[in-house]
Amino acid sequence: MLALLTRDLVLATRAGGGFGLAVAFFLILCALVPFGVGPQTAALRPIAPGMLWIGALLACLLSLDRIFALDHEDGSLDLLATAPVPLEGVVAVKAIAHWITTGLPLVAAAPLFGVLLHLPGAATPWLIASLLVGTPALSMLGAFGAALTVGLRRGGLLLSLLVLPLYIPTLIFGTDIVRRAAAGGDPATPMLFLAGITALVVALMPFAAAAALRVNLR
Amino acid sequence: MLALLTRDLVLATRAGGGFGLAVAFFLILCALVPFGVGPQTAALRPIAPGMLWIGALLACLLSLDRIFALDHEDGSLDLLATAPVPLEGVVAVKAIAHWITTGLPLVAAAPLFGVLLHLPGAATPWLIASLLVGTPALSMLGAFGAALTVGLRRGGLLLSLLVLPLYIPTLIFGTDIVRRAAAGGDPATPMLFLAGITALVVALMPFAAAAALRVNLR
Amino acid sequence: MTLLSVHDLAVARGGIRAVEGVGFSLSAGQALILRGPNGIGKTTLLRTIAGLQPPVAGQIAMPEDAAAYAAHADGLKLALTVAENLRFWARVFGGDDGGIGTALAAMDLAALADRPAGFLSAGQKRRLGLARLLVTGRRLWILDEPTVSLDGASVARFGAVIRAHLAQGGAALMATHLDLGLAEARVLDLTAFRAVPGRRAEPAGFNEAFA
Amino acid sequence: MTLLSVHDLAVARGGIRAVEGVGFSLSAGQALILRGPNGIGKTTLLRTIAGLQPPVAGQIAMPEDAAAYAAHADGLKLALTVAENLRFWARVFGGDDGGIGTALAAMDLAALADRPAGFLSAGQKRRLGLARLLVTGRRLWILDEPTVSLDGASVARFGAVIRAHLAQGGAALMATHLDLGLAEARVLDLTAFRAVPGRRAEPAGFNEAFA
Amino acid sequence: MIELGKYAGTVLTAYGVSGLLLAGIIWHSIAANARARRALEKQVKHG
Amino acid sequence: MSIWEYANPVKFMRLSGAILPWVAAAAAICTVGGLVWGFLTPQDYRQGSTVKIVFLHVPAAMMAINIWVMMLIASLIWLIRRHHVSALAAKAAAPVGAVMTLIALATGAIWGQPMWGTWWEWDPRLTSFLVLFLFYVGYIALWSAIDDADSAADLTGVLCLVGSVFALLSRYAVLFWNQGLHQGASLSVAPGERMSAVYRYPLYLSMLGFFLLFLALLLVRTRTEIRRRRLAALQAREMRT
Ligand code: HEM
Ligand SMILES: Nc1ncnc2c1ncn2[C@@H]1O[C@H](COP(=O)(O)OP(=O)(O)OP(=O)(O)O)[C@@H](O)[C@H]1O
Ligand SMILES: Nc1ncnc2c1ncn2[C@@H]1O[C@H](COP(=O)(O)OP(=O)(O)OP(=O)(O)O)[C@@H](O)[C@H]1O
Ligand SMILES: [Mg+2]
Ligand SMILES: [Mg+2]
Repeated sequence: MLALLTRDLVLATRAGGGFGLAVAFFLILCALVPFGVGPQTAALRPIAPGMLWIGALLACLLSLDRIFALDHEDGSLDLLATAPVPLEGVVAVKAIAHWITTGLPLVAAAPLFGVLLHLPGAATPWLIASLLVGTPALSMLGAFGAALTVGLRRGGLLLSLLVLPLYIPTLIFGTDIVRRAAAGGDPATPMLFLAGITALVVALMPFAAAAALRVNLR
Repeated sequence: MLALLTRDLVLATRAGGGFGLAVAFFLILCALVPFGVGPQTAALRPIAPGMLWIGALLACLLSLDRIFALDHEDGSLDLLATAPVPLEGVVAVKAIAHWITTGLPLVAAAPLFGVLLHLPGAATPWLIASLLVGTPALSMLGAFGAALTVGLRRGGLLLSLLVLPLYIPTLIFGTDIVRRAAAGGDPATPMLFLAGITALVVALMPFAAAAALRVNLR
Repeated sequence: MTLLSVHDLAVARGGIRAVEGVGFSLSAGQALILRGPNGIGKTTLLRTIAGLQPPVAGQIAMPEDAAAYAAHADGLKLALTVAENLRFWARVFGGDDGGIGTALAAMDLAALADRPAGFLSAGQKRRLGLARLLVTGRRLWILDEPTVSLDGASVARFGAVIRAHLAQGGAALMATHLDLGLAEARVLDLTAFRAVPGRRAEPAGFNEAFA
Repeated sequence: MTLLSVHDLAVARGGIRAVEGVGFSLSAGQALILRGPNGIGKTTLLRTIAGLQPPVAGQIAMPEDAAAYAAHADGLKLALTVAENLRFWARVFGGDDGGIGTALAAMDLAALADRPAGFLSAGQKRRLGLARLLVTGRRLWILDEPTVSLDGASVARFGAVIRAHLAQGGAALMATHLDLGLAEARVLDLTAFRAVPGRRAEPAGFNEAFA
Repeated sequence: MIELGKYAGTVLTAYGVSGLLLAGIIWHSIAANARARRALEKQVKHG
Repeated sequence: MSIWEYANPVKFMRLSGAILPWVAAAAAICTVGGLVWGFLTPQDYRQGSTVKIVFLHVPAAMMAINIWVMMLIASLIWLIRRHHVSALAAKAAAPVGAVMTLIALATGAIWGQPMWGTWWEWDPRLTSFLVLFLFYVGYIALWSAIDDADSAADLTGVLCLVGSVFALLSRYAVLFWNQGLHQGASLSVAPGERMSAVYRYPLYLSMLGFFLLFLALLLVRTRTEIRRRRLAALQAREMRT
């Protein structure tokens, strides 16, 4: 298991591995928003929480197909499925690796992007906290979607389509935390809900994803 | 050439071909925005033009890697490159097929999404016009990006990273058209610029894309 | 000691039975080669025995954690070096890193240990894929066309590795079209077991349930 | 009539010359088989002659629009039927749909014409890939390992197709490890042309420029 | 010490951040160069 | 002897090895000298001590653009004349350019806080710099994603060309989109609005320093790339035999 995690992380840092690409995508998206809605602070500030979360979500989404597709193509997944490790564990480890390579850098870079979109400074700690709590759920749900679509040629768009609705609760509570914090309110309640969702997803989704993977491997 | 176009369109409509997925993604994104920024008309109306254009752009982006990757994997691209058709023509046809399967449905569906985001009715014809004029440039630029990354394992995120900055001028003028129309202004000037960019891109990019493709095939 | 016994097995691909009524058993020190024309179901049979898909009917019995499977795709990461690739699989199979050197030497890869797998030629990649078997520590090898893209010298080397494995009490089940030079191996031709199409009491999938 | 003449050709893969000094010529009715160990550069040579990559040195002369290339990957669309796949390639090569029936019959695919290519077995897919050659109407066939994954009967059938092509004034250049049963074909072993590594005045790529 | 007025923090941060970035790229360049040279020497000696 | 002779890796290594210490020393002297001198300038009556940021901000901004132009030229040389060293020089320059862009952005942002009351403003000048940064990142990412050096050089060369066109296009689009807060070019030759000499001379020195610094880094990094290529070439040759 640990071997798998370290291998995935090493692969991510090797050439073409895609470490940091999610952050770059996030940056581009944040740069696009002002082009879309106009550069004025008054226009940007109210939508900043939503845009930051949508940006994180899309950056995460775009890298989902890496979770299993590469291992499926080169046969590693078949071999892992016949190796003495539970497939649920494999799924969980893959989701963790995805989170470390995309979610964690996003969390680290979020304050910067908050500045770009004129997020009030007081909301920044809450932005970080909400992403820290919420992005693991995004990775785990994404792993489930990736497991569903792993055999398909270019499942990318289909994968997005399947996973986006699953992301909605996380998105709602995540933005609500930041929005309340930006308005000077108390974000504790949505934070609780968000943590609950993440806990639920992390506890249950590995089993669903492993089941989907077994179907796709046979 | 025509044979290639019809084949690509037929493939798009067969199982897993991805026709309509872009529209579905666009729909989901438009549905996410109210969750992100709040459902009030006052919040949505000013950002509607930008969000619609950003949505179209992302929907287009997500399907870009289909342009060449499938044909590269199954060897069709090698065979096409040795067939009696110019590679520039192949690139152009591929971009046209991409536009018909993603850009055109988006144009058709845009009025509906305008309503979802409370775009003023007067701006809707301009939204359609701007998408009609602008999305061909998106497809052609995307074909260039896809040609650059075609040999890479999972170039998806890298492709987005390369292509998004190229989309910025189109996005700026596109949203400006809709924004001006929504504010009751005259969108003729940005429309002219947008048409100019599209003309430039469509005229020159096939050569750059074909050059990149040749490098990747050798 | 019996490492694998298969009884009245039927396997399906695309919802339709490919072969049925297959039965054989493999003891320590034995090798069995599956033969048959293209599309008969050799790959399907091997994947079923490896546990990647459920059998439609029949029994497969083998000791727990005995089998190692090697297919067309070698499961190599091109960005990792030869040694890193092997080390990963050794750890996944709970082995230590000690066996890696032996495995590399056995498949003549020692000189390439620090080279990224992406820089290997097709035959060298294949050799690395086969070296993986040695680090799994498993006794039953399930091999699908193991010598594809190997040249003559490498095929002979692989034959020697198989023989050593059998001598140490291992067993091997292989599907191949080519001659491996393993005179001691039994051969099972699957042509005789081709499934008769039609509706079944116990359908393999939609295609049989609605046939 | 000479369909292909190659003079003092050097080709490179991964920025390094693979073979150099290769020269031969093929007239109508002739076949040439390239041989050599794995990794010598057969595929690279064929791709260069097909025009997919530039030669490092030397000349390749052939009539315009004479060659058809067939590689490991068959360029099939799994969602299209057998006939649709062939029809597409016939149109790309400017032919009419009339030749499709002949091509299907020649490779024994007539019964499968309306089946999606995705439901074919590996050998059938390969046969379809070879049938494509017949609809291109090209006289010079450039074939890379054409009989991979074909069983014995199909190999014989393919031999017959090649012979018919030669008899009609065609020519064929093939790389293969296996015996195709084409006694009339000349054989060129590339081992003698293996490039000597080292820095060159006219480097093939970074790897030679900096060696 | 020279007088920076009420903008002392701003100026010092600007110089600090730029210094860090410059030091970073300089250090990276030199380290990578040394690594490449060592790797090449090792190859020439053993290879 | 033509300039192209130096594109030969061996000659380049010899020449660059000989001049590198001098360039590095000059870069250190000018950069440190310019910045220290700049730091000691008196406060501006309007901007207070924040004027001192200009000695970082303007040279970095200038180099950010110039390095991209240099990469464009090097890419063209590679694409047309196939001089391997110039492709490697373009690759070597990109991270330096990205850092320069980052310095311009960071110092600008820090400066913006007291001057405009905000860290970031979607001003056209600032925005085009962000776009330039994106192009640098994409260029670097493409280089590192492709295994084969020849393909990588060709493809990044094409990207650099297309990117240059679109960077220019974005600049005009952005100007159309938003009129900005940022000051115009006060170093322009037009008399009248010129920056006072107290600030101008240290600025010149600092600009020279940044340029020399870039040159030194470019030499070091190109030498690194050449060594890496040589190592890869030796390994590839060994592997083939
Ligand atoms: C992130 C933000 C910023 C960026 C990307 C940026 C970018 C640039 C660039 C590209 C130049 C070079 C212009 C040229 O040489 O023609 C420049 C010059 C300059 N910038 Fe900024 N800038 C930023 C913020 C600021 C701020 C906040 C101020 C001060 C209020 C400022 C003051 C100046 C000054 C005084 C010059 C020199 C103009 C001249 O003399 O040419 N900049 N900036
Ligand atoms: N995805 C699929 N859907 C439907 N049928 C399939 C699919 N894949 C394979 N088949 C069919 O299943 C049968 C068995 O295939 P299998 O791969 O097991 O054959 P094989 O004996 O391994 O052949 P080969 O010698 O080519 O390796 C074939 O007739 C094939 O047509
Ligand atoms: N992408 C690559 N990068 C570097 N070297 C490569 C690459 N692809 C192939 N090679 C090398 O190029 C050489 C020639 O390869 P080529 O595929 O032409 O060989 P071949 O004679 O066709 O072999 P086979 O019999 O396996 O088909 C091989 O030594 C191989 O290692
Ligand atoms: Mg098989
Ligand atoms: Mg070959």
